[in-house]
Amino acid sequence: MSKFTRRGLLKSSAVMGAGLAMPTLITSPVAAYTNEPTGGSVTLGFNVPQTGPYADEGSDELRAYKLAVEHLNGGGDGGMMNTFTSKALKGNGILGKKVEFVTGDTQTKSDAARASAKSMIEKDGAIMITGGSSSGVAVAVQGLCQEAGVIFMAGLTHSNDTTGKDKKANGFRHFFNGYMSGAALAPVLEKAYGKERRAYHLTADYTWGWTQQESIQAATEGVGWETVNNVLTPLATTDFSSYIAPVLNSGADVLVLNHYGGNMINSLTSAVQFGLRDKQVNGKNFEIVVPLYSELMAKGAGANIEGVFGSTNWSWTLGDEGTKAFVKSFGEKYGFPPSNAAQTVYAQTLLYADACERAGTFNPCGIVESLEGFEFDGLGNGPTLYRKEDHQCFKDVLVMKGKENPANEYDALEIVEVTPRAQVEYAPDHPMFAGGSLGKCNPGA
Amino acid sequence: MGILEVQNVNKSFGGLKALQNVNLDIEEGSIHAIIGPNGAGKSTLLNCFVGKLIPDTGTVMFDGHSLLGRKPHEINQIGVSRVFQTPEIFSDLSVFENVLIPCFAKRDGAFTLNALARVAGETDVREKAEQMLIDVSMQDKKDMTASSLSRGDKRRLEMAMCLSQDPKLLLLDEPTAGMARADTNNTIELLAQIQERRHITMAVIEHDMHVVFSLAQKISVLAQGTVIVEDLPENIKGHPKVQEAYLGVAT
Amino acid sequence: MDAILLQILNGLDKGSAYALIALGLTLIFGTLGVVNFAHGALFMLGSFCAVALSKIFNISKITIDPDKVDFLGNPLKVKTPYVIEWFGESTGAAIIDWSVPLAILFAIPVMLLVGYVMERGLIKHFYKRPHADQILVTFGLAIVIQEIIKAAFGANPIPTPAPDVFRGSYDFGVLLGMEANAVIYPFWRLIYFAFSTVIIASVFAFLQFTTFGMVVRAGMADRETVGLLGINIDKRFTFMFGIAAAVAGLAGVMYTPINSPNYHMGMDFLVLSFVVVVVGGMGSLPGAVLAGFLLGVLESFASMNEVKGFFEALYLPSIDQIIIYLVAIIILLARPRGLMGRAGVMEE
Amino acid sequence: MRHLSKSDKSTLIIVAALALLAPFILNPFPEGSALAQFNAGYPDLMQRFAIFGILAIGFNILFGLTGYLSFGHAAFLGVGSYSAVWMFKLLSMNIVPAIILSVIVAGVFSLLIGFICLRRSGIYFSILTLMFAQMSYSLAYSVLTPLTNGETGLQVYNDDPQYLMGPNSPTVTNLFGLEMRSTFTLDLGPWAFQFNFGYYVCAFFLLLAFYIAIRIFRSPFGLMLRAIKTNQTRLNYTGLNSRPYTLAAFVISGMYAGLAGGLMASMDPLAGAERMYWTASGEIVLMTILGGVGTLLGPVLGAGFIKYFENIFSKINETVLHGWFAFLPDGLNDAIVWVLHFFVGKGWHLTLGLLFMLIVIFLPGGLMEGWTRIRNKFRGGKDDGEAPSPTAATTPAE
Repeated sequence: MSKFTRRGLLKSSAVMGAGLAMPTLITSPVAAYTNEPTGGSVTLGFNVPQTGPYADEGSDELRAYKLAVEHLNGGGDGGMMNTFTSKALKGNGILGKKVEFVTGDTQTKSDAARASAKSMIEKDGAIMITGGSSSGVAVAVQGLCQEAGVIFMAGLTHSNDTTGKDKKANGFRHFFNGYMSGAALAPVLEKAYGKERRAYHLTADYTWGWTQQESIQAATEGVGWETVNNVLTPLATTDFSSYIAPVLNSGADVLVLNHYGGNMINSLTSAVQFGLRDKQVNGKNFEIVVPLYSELMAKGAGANIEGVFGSTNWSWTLGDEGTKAFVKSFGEKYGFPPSNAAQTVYAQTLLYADACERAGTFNPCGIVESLEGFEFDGLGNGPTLYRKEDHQCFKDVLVMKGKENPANEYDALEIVEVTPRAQVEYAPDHPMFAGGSLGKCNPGA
Repeated sequence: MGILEVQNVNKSFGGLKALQNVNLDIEEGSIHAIIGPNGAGKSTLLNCFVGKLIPDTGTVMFDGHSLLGRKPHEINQIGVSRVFQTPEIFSDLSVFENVLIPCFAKRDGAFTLNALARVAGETDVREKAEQMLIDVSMQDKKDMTASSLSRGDKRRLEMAMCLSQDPKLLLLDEPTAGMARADTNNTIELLAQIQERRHITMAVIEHDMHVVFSLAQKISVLAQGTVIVEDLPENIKGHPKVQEAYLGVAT
Repeated sequence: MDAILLQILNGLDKGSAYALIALGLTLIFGTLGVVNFAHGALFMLGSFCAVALSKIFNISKITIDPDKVDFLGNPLKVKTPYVIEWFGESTGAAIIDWSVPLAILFAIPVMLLVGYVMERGLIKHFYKRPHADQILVTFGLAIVIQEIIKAAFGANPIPTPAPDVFRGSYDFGVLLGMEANAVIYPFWRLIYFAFSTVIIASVFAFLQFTTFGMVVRAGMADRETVGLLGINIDKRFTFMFGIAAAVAGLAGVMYTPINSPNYHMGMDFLVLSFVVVVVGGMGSLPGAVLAGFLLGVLESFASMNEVKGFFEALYLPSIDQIIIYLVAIIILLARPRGLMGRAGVMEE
Repeated sequence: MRHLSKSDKSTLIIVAALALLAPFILNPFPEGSALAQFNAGYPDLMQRFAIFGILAIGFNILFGLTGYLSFGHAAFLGVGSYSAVWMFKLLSMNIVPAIILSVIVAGVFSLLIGFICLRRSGIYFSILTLMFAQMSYSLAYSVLTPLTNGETGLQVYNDDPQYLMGPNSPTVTNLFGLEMRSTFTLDLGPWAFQFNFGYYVCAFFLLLAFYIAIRIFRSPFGLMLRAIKTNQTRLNYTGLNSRPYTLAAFVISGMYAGLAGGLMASMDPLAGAERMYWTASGEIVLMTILGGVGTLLGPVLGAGFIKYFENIFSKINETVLHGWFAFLPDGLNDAIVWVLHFFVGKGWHLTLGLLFMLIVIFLPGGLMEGWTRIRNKFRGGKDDGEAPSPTAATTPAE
């Protein structure tokens, strides 16, 4: 299968029309919007970390993207396209054009991510960019797409800012955020550990860490907990022992780890090594909470996560039809169940394609219009709304717990509660999301 | 009054007295050799001249300036140039560039932002550098990389670099160390020529008696940290104290 | 009081890791004069010796359990590690449980070999090259080693816990008559500290008291003279490269239970270990060890809430991010060649 | 121009021609073809070639001439970017004030850091610069977030003051109205050549930077810097204090880095803290050594080499590979793709690492030495002053 981009097709036909013998000068026709597809295919850009600490997460996202493209083009068993409430997608690509894709490496760095997104837009003619596994990257690429006039469907990004102060008209987030984690976790924590708790926060010292900590503190204080201390830890920390050591003497009886990825694995491992979970403080068992979980983090932390509460966007262990269909097609293709990062990017791809179909165009402004306020179901998260005001999806949030005796490495987390959507909703002008504005959709060109 | 005056210099390292009450007086325009057996304190004395070591007591005056504790570039700026035991040249640069650098330094003095804008090879400086190479008969090796020169040529180049700054005093630290006989003789000849032509004061610290007696107009003999004899070469030759210091004959 | 005691423990523990890595770096630099940017990768390789061994122990026989189903509804494949098959439930499980300590035995020959091959195959050709070239080639090598490990084991950290008996922590506070839980410290970290101390002491003893070591030390001070005595110093230096690799590897093996190893952990340590070496003074083994412990303790103290609070009051928040660098800069400005460096080493 | 020697003039002209024609040269493969993957002639990458070229040229003035190996140069790049973005936020999207400020700020910053670090030499200097850069990175990522916007990176928001913005001013980066992103596409047969205004702005600065570098290399100042590298003792005994010279070189190369940073922000108005991370500094060192330390053209080549790999090889995925070898029988196709996939896409680091090793082992003088060798083979060994510096080339690998 040789890679024929729509541009190549256009040009070869143009040349034939003009006669092959003479060298011909043709300037590009004026497009209505950036990278308007004119051939028989449409190119999507999958921008995920392929090197660096989140490379495995990136690989998992790529698997899901490939599966989505296969399904969109009518291959495989159709996955969640069959359970999706919108029936606009027909398995013949998008708007009759075959879906092709290009991939890039974000390296989990804003600069590299933008370079790779730019090359997809400028060189490969990508009409939509999606992916990412950190908020810094998501916000940076979202800004770029807004300027370039293409749609950005965010991958894994949990910071409030993505759809808060850094929201953009061309950007959409399916994944949940720090506020939702807090809102979902607090009641479960209250039920499990009681009202009389004193929390000690360790927080990664950068934007995501701060917003998450703020969200969790507000939510837990809302159910009566007290916050003893919040200690900021440098991003580059690998050994958290010196931050963990003073926790036990601080009078706190819960440790909240606002860390992600390698930071979280290391801080949790240290906390367990110090035997915090075997101790009694204030007459209660000492507990640890990790507000944001991912399957890969759970795998990296191993047995240390047993009994630790956290939240995720989705889990393959859910029982709804959409989830079942997705897990089946993913599992049969790759041999293991998908992660929640995989699910969110798969859903984002389908949502984008569906919006194009419903709008009848690839024009970003048309897509923005058809995604804004869009209500759907069947993509694994129950009834979901793409809110018009901030382009954030509202759906149920899962509260998870590390399993005591996992049957295998994919079974490390179990669902404690599916927090209903109503409980995690907030006003668009909530102070944690204040500042910034969507602006106007930009079709570029 | 000499151009370099050393008075009552003492220096000890821990218990070891490296220099004891050293007095020297080097006359302007002369070649003055300082000799002595190994461990006599020659290097220590030299290091006191160039500011690397500060004597415990005593003074080292050059042309009315104290040399004590000065940095190398300051010592050079008041007119002292130095030839090292192993030639210190810019071995990665060409022979011509090696000479060009001291010529520029002589003309422009210390760094100024102005230097940034200047262009290499301005004619007056180039001509001077060419002349310096002719003086040491190295004009044909102008474009060679300095590191590829023979030991003797490296020494010549170093001499040319020192001379291009028109120093008042040239310090020579074993200038023929490690040289073949032919190179040694060439170097002696070169030094003699320079002395004849330019009347530069030279202080030679040397091991090799052949060199010393062919060149020096005055010789100081250093032994166990003190100057035991200071005299004309012909008087040094058979001096019993010198023989004792070198041969270790007990008295 | 208890907080200070805790941070001293922490500092010594961290410091022992820094010291071990810096020791290896200095050994290579001191003997061979090579700046080895791949040293972090050797540390990482050591960790992955432990990971590999635990994976080997977990190689399983797969049987189909027709009564149960997996997540796709297919019959469940049950995995039984061969070691359990062969040695029975309890012995087999114990072997798997003890894979980290056992990996020490596995890592020593592996790392010696890696070190030997690296020196003979690559580093040897770079003795006379500029340090910049050495940095470039060893950095390239580090990337290659990393990427091979990434291709084989993935990018995600792999948990490799210590044996069960070493889990949990020891209550020092009770020992000192304080109340319970005042000063607790994990067993495995105590073992790591003890282990590092023993390794450091052995390296010094080896260099100090064996003839081999004395020749190496003499060679470090003056390579030419030792060569003139008719001793084949190169062979010994190759061996020292192997030793340095093994020291880095052992540091890595023992570190696995503290933090789940991943393929880029070497790079995380690299910058810091160079800072340690330079603060200690290029080429000085005692300097490297001293600086390792010093910076470790310092880092721990800087992360204390009281210290952070004090600096925040001075409008210097997040002092723990930069304290090591700040102190290192001050040391280098006050002492031109670090704590114990010799003149003329890598100053050109 | 009139001060340049003949060979320097021709080098400059060649570089100018290459820069001007880059959209053609970098796009040799027709668009539909399988090899189009290797085309590098799109605006973003061409801009990066020029920007990192400037950075490496500047670094080479310090490292190539004086031999002082700074491991913290990325800090100046970062500082330059931040200042440029602040100018966009405060004034307008015109790149002129942004670039001026970024050069000035980077110059002041490097004067400060250089003043302290240059008290030491050799590896002590390298580690000091490394530590300063790491501190800058850590602080920019966290504490200085109000100034740098931390993790996300500093960017321009709609509600920024932008005091010089008129009602009709462009909202994207521009040079007095000419937008950086405006691109003219020339379709010539199956080829599409993109001429981007931003790229030509970068190319202009590259040429300017290159010209200044030639002037510095050939000036007495440059000679003194080379003298510092080869023998500081002799230079001191020539009556010169080397510190002001090294400091001037450090500041100049810091300003080059600032210019690169300013341009980077001008092409893409976002400044991330990762720009200052030590690996970014390391990358600059690698570019310079890879291209050829102390040569004029080498650093530009090295910069292009690394950026090419980062942007082109990382985008080759298995689907693309399968496409290339589709003509082979299935089994063979899969086997080849399986082998190759370790080296491209997510494995591009591996290829880069292997190439570093190969080049430094077999071409001690970097790419420029390779070039000289090839040329000598054809021309029978004439050298016109662009050979790698002798230090780098004296000892072959074995």
